[in-house]
Amino acid sequence: MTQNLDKLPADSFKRITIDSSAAERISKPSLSFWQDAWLRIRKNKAAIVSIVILILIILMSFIGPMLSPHDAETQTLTHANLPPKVQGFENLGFWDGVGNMAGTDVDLYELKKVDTYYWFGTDGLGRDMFSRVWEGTQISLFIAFVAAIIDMVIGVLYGGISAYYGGRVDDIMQRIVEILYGIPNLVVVILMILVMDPGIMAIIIAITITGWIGMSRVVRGQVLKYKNQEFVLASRTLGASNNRIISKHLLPNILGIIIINTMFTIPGAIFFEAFLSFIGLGLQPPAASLGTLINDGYKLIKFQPHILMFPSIVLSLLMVAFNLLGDGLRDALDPKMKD
Amino acid sequence: ACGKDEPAAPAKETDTEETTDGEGTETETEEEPAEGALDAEQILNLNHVAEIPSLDSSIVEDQVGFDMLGNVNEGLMRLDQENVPVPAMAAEEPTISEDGLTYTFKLRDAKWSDGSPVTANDFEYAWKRAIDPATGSPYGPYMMAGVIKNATAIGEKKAEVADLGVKALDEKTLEVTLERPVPYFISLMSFGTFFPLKEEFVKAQGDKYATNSETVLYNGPFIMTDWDGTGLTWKLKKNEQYWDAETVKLTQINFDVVKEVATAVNLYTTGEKDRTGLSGEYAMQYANDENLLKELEPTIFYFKYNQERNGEKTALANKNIREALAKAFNKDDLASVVLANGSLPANYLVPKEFTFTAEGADFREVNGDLATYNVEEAKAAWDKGLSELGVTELTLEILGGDSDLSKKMDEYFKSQLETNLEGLTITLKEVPFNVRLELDEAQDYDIQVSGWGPDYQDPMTFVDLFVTGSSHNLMSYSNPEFDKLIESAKGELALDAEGRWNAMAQAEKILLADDYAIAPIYQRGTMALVQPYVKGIVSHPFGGDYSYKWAYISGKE
Amino acid sequence: MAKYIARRVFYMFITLFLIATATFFLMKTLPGSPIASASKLTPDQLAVVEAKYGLNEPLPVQYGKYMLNLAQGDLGNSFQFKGASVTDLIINRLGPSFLLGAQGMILGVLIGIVLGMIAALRQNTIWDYGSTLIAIIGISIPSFVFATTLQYWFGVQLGWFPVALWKDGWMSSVLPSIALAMGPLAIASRFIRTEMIEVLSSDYITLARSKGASGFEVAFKHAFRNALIPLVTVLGPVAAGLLTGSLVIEQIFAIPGIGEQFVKAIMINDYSIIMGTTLFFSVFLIFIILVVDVLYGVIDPRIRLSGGNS
Amino acid sequence: MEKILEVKDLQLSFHTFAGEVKAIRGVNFDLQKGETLAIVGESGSGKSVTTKAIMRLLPESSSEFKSGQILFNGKDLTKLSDKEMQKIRGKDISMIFQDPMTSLNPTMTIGRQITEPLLKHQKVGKTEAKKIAIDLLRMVGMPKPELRIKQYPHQFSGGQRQRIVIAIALACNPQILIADEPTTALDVTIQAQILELMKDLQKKIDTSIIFITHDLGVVANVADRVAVMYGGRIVEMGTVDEIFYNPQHPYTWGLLSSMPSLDSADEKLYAIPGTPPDLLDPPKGDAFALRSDFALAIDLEQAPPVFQVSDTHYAATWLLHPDAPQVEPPAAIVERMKKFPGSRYYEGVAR
Amino acid sequence: MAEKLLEIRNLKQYFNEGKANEVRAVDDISFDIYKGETLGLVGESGCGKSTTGRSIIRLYNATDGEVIFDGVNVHGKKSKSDLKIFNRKMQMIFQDPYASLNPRMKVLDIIAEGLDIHGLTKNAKERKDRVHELLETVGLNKEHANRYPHEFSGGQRQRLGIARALAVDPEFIIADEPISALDVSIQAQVVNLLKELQEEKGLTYLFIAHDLSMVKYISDRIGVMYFGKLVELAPADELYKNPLHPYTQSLLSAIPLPDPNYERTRVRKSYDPASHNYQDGEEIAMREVTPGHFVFCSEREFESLKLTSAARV
Ligand SMILES: Nc1ncnc2c1ncn2[C@@H]1O[C@H](COP(=O)(O)OP(=O)(O)OP(=O)(O)O)[C@@H](O)[C@H]1O
Ligand SMILES: Nc1ncnc2c1ncn2[C@@H]1O[C@H](COP(=O)(O)OP(=O)(O)OP(=O)(O)O)[C@@H](O)[C@H]1O
Ligand SMILES: [Mg+2]
Ligand SMILES: [Mg+2]
Repeated sequence: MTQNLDKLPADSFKRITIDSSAAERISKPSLSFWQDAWLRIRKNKAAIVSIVILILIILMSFIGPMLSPHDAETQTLTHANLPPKVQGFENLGFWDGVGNMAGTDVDLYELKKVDTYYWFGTDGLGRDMFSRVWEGTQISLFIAFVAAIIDMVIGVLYGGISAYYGGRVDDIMQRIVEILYGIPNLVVVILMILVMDPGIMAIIIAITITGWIGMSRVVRGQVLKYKNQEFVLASRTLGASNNRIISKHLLPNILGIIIINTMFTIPGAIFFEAFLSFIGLGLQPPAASLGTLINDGYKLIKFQPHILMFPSIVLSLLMVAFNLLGDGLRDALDPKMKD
Repeated sequence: ACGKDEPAAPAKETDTEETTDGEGTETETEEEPAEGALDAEQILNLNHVAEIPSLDSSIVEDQVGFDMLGNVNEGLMRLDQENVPVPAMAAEEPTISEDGLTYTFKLRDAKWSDGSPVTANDFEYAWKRAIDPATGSPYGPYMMAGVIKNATAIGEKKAEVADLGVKALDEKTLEVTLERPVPYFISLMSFGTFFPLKEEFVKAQGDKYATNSETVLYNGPFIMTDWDGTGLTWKLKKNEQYWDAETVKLTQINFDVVKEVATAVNLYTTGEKDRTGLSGEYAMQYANDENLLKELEPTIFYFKYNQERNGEKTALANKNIREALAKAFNKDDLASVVLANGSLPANYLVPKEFTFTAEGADFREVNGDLATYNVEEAKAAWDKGLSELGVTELTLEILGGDSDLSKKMDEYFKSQLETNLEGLTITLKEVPFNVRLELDEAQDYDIQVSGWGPDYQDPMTFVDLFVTGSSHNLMSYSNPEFDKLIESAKGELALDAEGRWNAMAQAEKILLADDYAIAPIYQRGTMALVQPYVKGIVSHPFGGDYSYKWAYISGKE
Repeated sequence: MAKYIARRVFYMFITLFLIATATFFLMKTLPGSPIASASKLTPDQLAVVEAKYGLNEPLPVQYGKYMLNLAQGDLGNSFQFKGASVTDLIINRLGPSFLLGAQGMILGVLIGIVLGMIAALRQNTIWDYGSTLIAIIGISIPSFVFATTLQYWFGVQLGWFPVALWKDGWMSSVLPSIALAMGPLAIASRFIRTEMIEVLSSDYITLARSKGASGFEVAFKHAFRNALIPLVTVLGPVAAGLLTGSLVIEQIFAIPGIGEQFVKAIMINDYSIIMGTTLFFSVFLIFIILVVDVLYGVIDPRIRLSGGNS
Repeated sequence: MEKILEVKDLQLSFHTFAGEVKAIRGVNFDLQKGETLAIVGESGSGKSVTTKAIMRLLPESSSEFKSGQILFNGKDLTKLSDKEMQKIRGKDISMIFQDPMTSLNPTMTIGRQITEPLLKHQKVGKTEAKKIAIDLLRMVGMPKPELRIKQYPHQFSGGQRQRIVIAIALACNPQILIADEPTTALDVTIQAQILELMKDLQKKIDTSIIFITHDLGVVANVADRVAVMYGGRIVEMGTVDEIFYNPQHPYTWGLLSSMPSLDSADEKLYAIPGTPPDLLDPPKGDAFALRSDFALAIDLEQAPPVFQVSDTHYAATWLLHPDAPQVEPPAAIVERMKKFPGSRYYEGVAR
Repeated sequence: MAEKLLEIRNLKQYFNEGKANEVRAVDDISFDIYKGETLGLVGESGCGKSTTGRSIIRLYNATDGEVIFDGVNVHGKKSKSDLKIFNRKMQMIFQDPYASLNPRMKVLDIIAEGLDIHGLTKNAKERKDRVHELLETVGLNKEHANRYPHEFSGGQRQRLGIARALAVDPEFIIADEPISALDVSIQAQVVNLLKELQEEKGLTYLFIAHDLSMVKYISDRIGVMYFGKLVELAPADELYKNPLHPYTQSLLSAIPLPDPNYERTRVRKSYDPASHNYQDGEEIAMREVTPGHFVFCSEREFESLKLTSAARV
């Protein structure tokens, strides 16, 4: 009331008619759920950094072996056990090819008369670790992705069917899960690997044999939650078929959770593969995964740390990135967490 | 004992890599220590790679078991510091009949750890128990068959256990009848399976016999304590009842099972353990360590070429192919870079430093190197072989062990062979040991990396493997000439040391250099870190790996 | 409640029966023989040894006998350890495994809860990022690398704890427990963080604050217990995860535990030990799940009184 | 009458990932001792935020206090430390929330939840506190309080839980009770009980109540004075009769005429068109203009000042400006105005 | 009276039948709905209103009883095509404007869902036009078609729900508390819309609500439910003026009205089910006290109710 009301022009007080439809206008730009989620993720620095790291690692797992002048398989025994050496770093005191030889530090490249560069050094058979690390990454990722996808498919189907059809079906299917849940998965995994011909497939099957249970529980919970939501009921009153309800209503809504869960299965699978390597059930050479590389390397930690270090760094980066991305996605996609 | 065929020897695990067992110093031949040099505390701290599965001499079939058995019990003979069999429970060398078939042992006055005397009957009982099918002894029939009279027949149920060629003539006299003359029979007497068992005690214990340290009787240099039958820890204590107790200096040995080499090395570093075996990776890292001890074992690794798979001849039935493969990989690099654990490249089957003539000449001097690495010859043979087979490409599978070292080695073979032999593709199959056995049994492989350690101290333990129809010749190799040579060495030449020696050498040559039936790879070496104050541990080529009877601590304080 | 537990126990037996059956047949399809010296023996000799262990009988008979013995609580004798009963073996080795598992779990869960609380209460600050990072690193480094590193630094270099072996009483359990704790730590901290954040935004927390409760009281008196409830549900799987860890940790620290024995038994086809430990692991796991469910009721009054009908 | 609370020019924003939400854009009101002030307004108009701001319960990380004062007995609450504020919460000012199902801690016995503020703010021992808690429960009409005090929230029905929440809020005889839609989630019959209970208790302990609701029926029942909020502002404020029988703001008109009365005939309800303003980007001028049938040109330019209608009655609409044209309110409003002495349409004794 | 569109005969809907936690959500109720009318259903939370609605539209399989729609029993066995026809004739509007629209679908697809399922439009253009038309019918415009539900306010969403139901041209709509989640100022939008549509298209409604003033405004007749039973059914005005069942009386007396003067004098009655004092063997049923006014009562009560009603007239 401090304003000077007298100064207002007379026509200020003309009555105007407002188009009532204007009142219904939505001024905000239209954002789909996914666009909205993306906006949220974009605000999450950790998730963005993780995405970048993952993209880089995945890219490198394909082009890495090509970047290096040495391929992953060639064994040059005279070049065995060389530490990393990178062009341009020779004088900086690291990455200069100096390594520990039976307790003393020497320039191993000079000693062995090697005039090429191994960026990540070489292993005991003189193979280029740079190429091997990236190829190992590729295989680890492959195992993890395939395992995660299989887990996802089985888990979604099982959980979905159990929850959607409910009643007896659900009862029986859940009893089965309850029983499976009581089986120590490690035991099954090991037995399965031994029973099958060793190799990538065996590992993937072993990882997925009980791995899908987690996903199925999550999916079941979600489907139970959504199947009685009013929008699904609405669709049913319109006469929608089960297929339609599942594909148009349920799946799109639980997709977020499925993705989040998968983001946590992938690192789990990568990790489990590494564990299998440790107990001697990992990949068969010459195939190498991050797990087998780390397993080879951890014994050399004292004198040839590079053999452990690089695959470990990549593995840890993958683990951290997938987990942070998973967290980020959960914050962005899971409405429970929305503020 | 190695490799798949790991026969006899107390299974020193067959795998290349079990280098950890490198406990033990090379036959240290030091003389009795001057009393003054002994430390007051004579306690040794050691680790082992595996638990003791059993201490029952009839049942033992593994490396650790035989190793412990050899220190807590004793047979008629014991390998001395030079690995020569010397009388132990026997008071003196046995008398041998003209035909070489009857051995008569006089026993010395020795006691069991419960104070009762060791009698000839204890031997008769033990041996008969070992051959009795009801016992289910794996080594009894294996060691006795073809050696002790009627052992084979008992196994085939054609004779009674009582008919076994062993008899206690009186309390202190044991008579052994052989099936045929066996020149190395004396050395067998140091093998665990032939150790005595006190019948009364064993029967009293029943099923519980030797399932923990309380339910065994000891007659060796040490007794075992604190072993619960499955645990990771146990102790050996000096056996005061032992006939030669005054030679034994150690009062106690503490054993712990440490399966991770890294852990074992760490324990050694902190001084908790006095010795640790090293695997290749660690051997490399400690190459210049002054306490590094290298040993050469009489264990040989070789490619076994399967000539017939699923009833069909394989490409390996072609001699040229076998030759090519045998010569196409660099064994020197393999031994020095890939294995890097003191192993030697092997161009032979019968190991170096294993058997000697009476004059002390190594068996190896007879044949020298056979089938050495030679890329030119390999290529030539390869081309010839391929054209004989009418193909330009071959894919072969290498069946190997699943240890890290085996895997690394297999990768090396793959790379070498594929590089040197054009048109060859190698696939690798790496499986646990007992799976390998099964595949071997079924002859379901192309090339197998096999290993063998001796069961007794004679070249025969190696060459005998490949006679036609041998249960170890699971590769369809057969050469009548070879068979004849072995047969004669076992038969008519049994008592002719030199003729026999030459026949075996001839056989080895046929096997390796004419037929290329197998391709030797390397003779295993082991490396261990040993604290300098540990002295006098003796390592043996077969039977138990180490004797601590003469070991002592000097200079620890 | 009693009825609920009875029902669960009934399921437990079905589960165990199925596990025993599945393991039995799976195991029999494993390549290889449990008799270590098999290759040295002639078929006749082998047959004798096999007969001793009952391996020569038809599979269904072997199965029937096994199940019969099992019903009487007899897990049979080990192949590897001649004459040793599997039951004794497991009992002998239970102590260390249990101590490590329990310590690892408690340590991990406690630290995890603390980290999770810090992260939730200081959401989106450096504290949050720091504790999240610790948690993630905990599950990012393979346990064998982590354990070896611990052993080297705290055992060899600093000498604070025994390098390995089960000899120095409780001190021997410190490093292995820490190594085992990483998994539970990571899971607990992330669970608690998520739950705390959610609980802190719930109405009853606002009500508590409107009563004048301080930040501390709100976090610990009101929010904490509610945030704990979902964590309890994952403790079962976490405990199962410890089994995985124990294989590695026990081997690296040379500890006479159950896990350490398991892989070896599989590799050498020691059927009795495989069966025995598998069943033991299953019983343990099912038991933990049951305990967790009961615990769940204790922590959450809503479940306690309505009785379980899940 | 004595003012115990005075909110002056309160402005408050939230920072969300989408931008700044200007939730409160200049709110002024006061509260007298012993009175009930109802705040009505549509969803999102800032009712809850206003009261939470008084209690300082807004999330510190995302909310920003822009300006203004909240004077409680002359003390500016915005200036207090957390510690000092904790002493006021639950003791001098307490609160009841909308959803009785979620506002009790599921893992704590209700006894502990009731005694918590007692133990905290009043120097009483545990047994004493328990006695008081039982009395409180009895006071809010809970049967067998001695037994029920040991039970957990899930063992109570919605109406009972809301009684418990009220008991908690009244435990320390607060000077101000803020009730944020305390009955919205309840059935009408239970709502009626709760409202009666609150009125009874208010008489007993002479507390002032800020009562937030959507429901004009409830307002008519409980309020002494009413504040109507729209778009983060109070657009009209007056005694309950002034608001119901002589409303001045077009939004209030809309609100009142959109409710059918039990005796209203079949004619169409008046509906406020459109949707509430987006506080991320509040419209220029009068936030309600776009939805109003009585918009003036100036509404789109300049936010209206607050005009005083009577001693107790204020409204922020340009329609009250002397230059503004006389407009005819909706029929239902005219009906109402007919009952109010002093209004244009009063049909009683002429002015 | 007009023609019966729907007859509900002894409808029962039990959940978890036979188990300890059995809930008799709808316990033997019967009523008719006439073509073109709005039947309101009120009662306190959990009394079975929604369940009644959902059983009628076959979202639940009724435990017992019949729902006869246009002469056909809805719960009888049906072919797929019969079901489809039925699905078009009967539609539902839901309570929660947030939960009733699939957050992952665009408005266009939400509204067109019925069109798609029943193949009512031939091509994409026609489909779009129809959706635009429907949007306009409910007072929105075609720009809204490409947006997602979360961008709309509650009232707008509720109107989207109505548009979706209208898409298949139903004859009968069950509106399950369509306004109770809405802001007061918005409720009128929806109620007006429903009324308009009814006039335009001759729709029949079952209007479920738990507050009475709106129900009275929109309904021709009102049923009052209490714990799974229908306790009173009467024309709207009659029910208000002359509530007979004590529960109805209590319900009516509890509603606050936006009129301070009225509120100052309103007296609340409370209902105690024990007050009926039903004896064993007494048959309690719906009885028509005055024409069109049914009350759930015993014979004894019926007589006295008849007397008091007669006295009033
Ligand atoms: N924590 C928060 N973060 C961001 N925005 C918020 C927050 N709390 C409230 N708002 C916004 O502030 C505005 C006012 O909200 P407020 O809760 O006060 O509305 P209200 O009038 O209480 O509505 P209702 O009747 O729905 O309770 C809304 O636009 C809301 O979105
Ligand atoms: N699927 C179901 N399973 C078990 N019980 C149910 C189910 N659906 C509803 N009920 C129960 O049936 C009773 C009636 O529920 P209904 O939803 O019909 O009530 P309502 O009158 O619509 O209540 P409101 O006003 O809260 O919507 C309630 O006690 C409810 O808990
Ligand atoms: Mg609010
Ligand atoms: Mg309902």
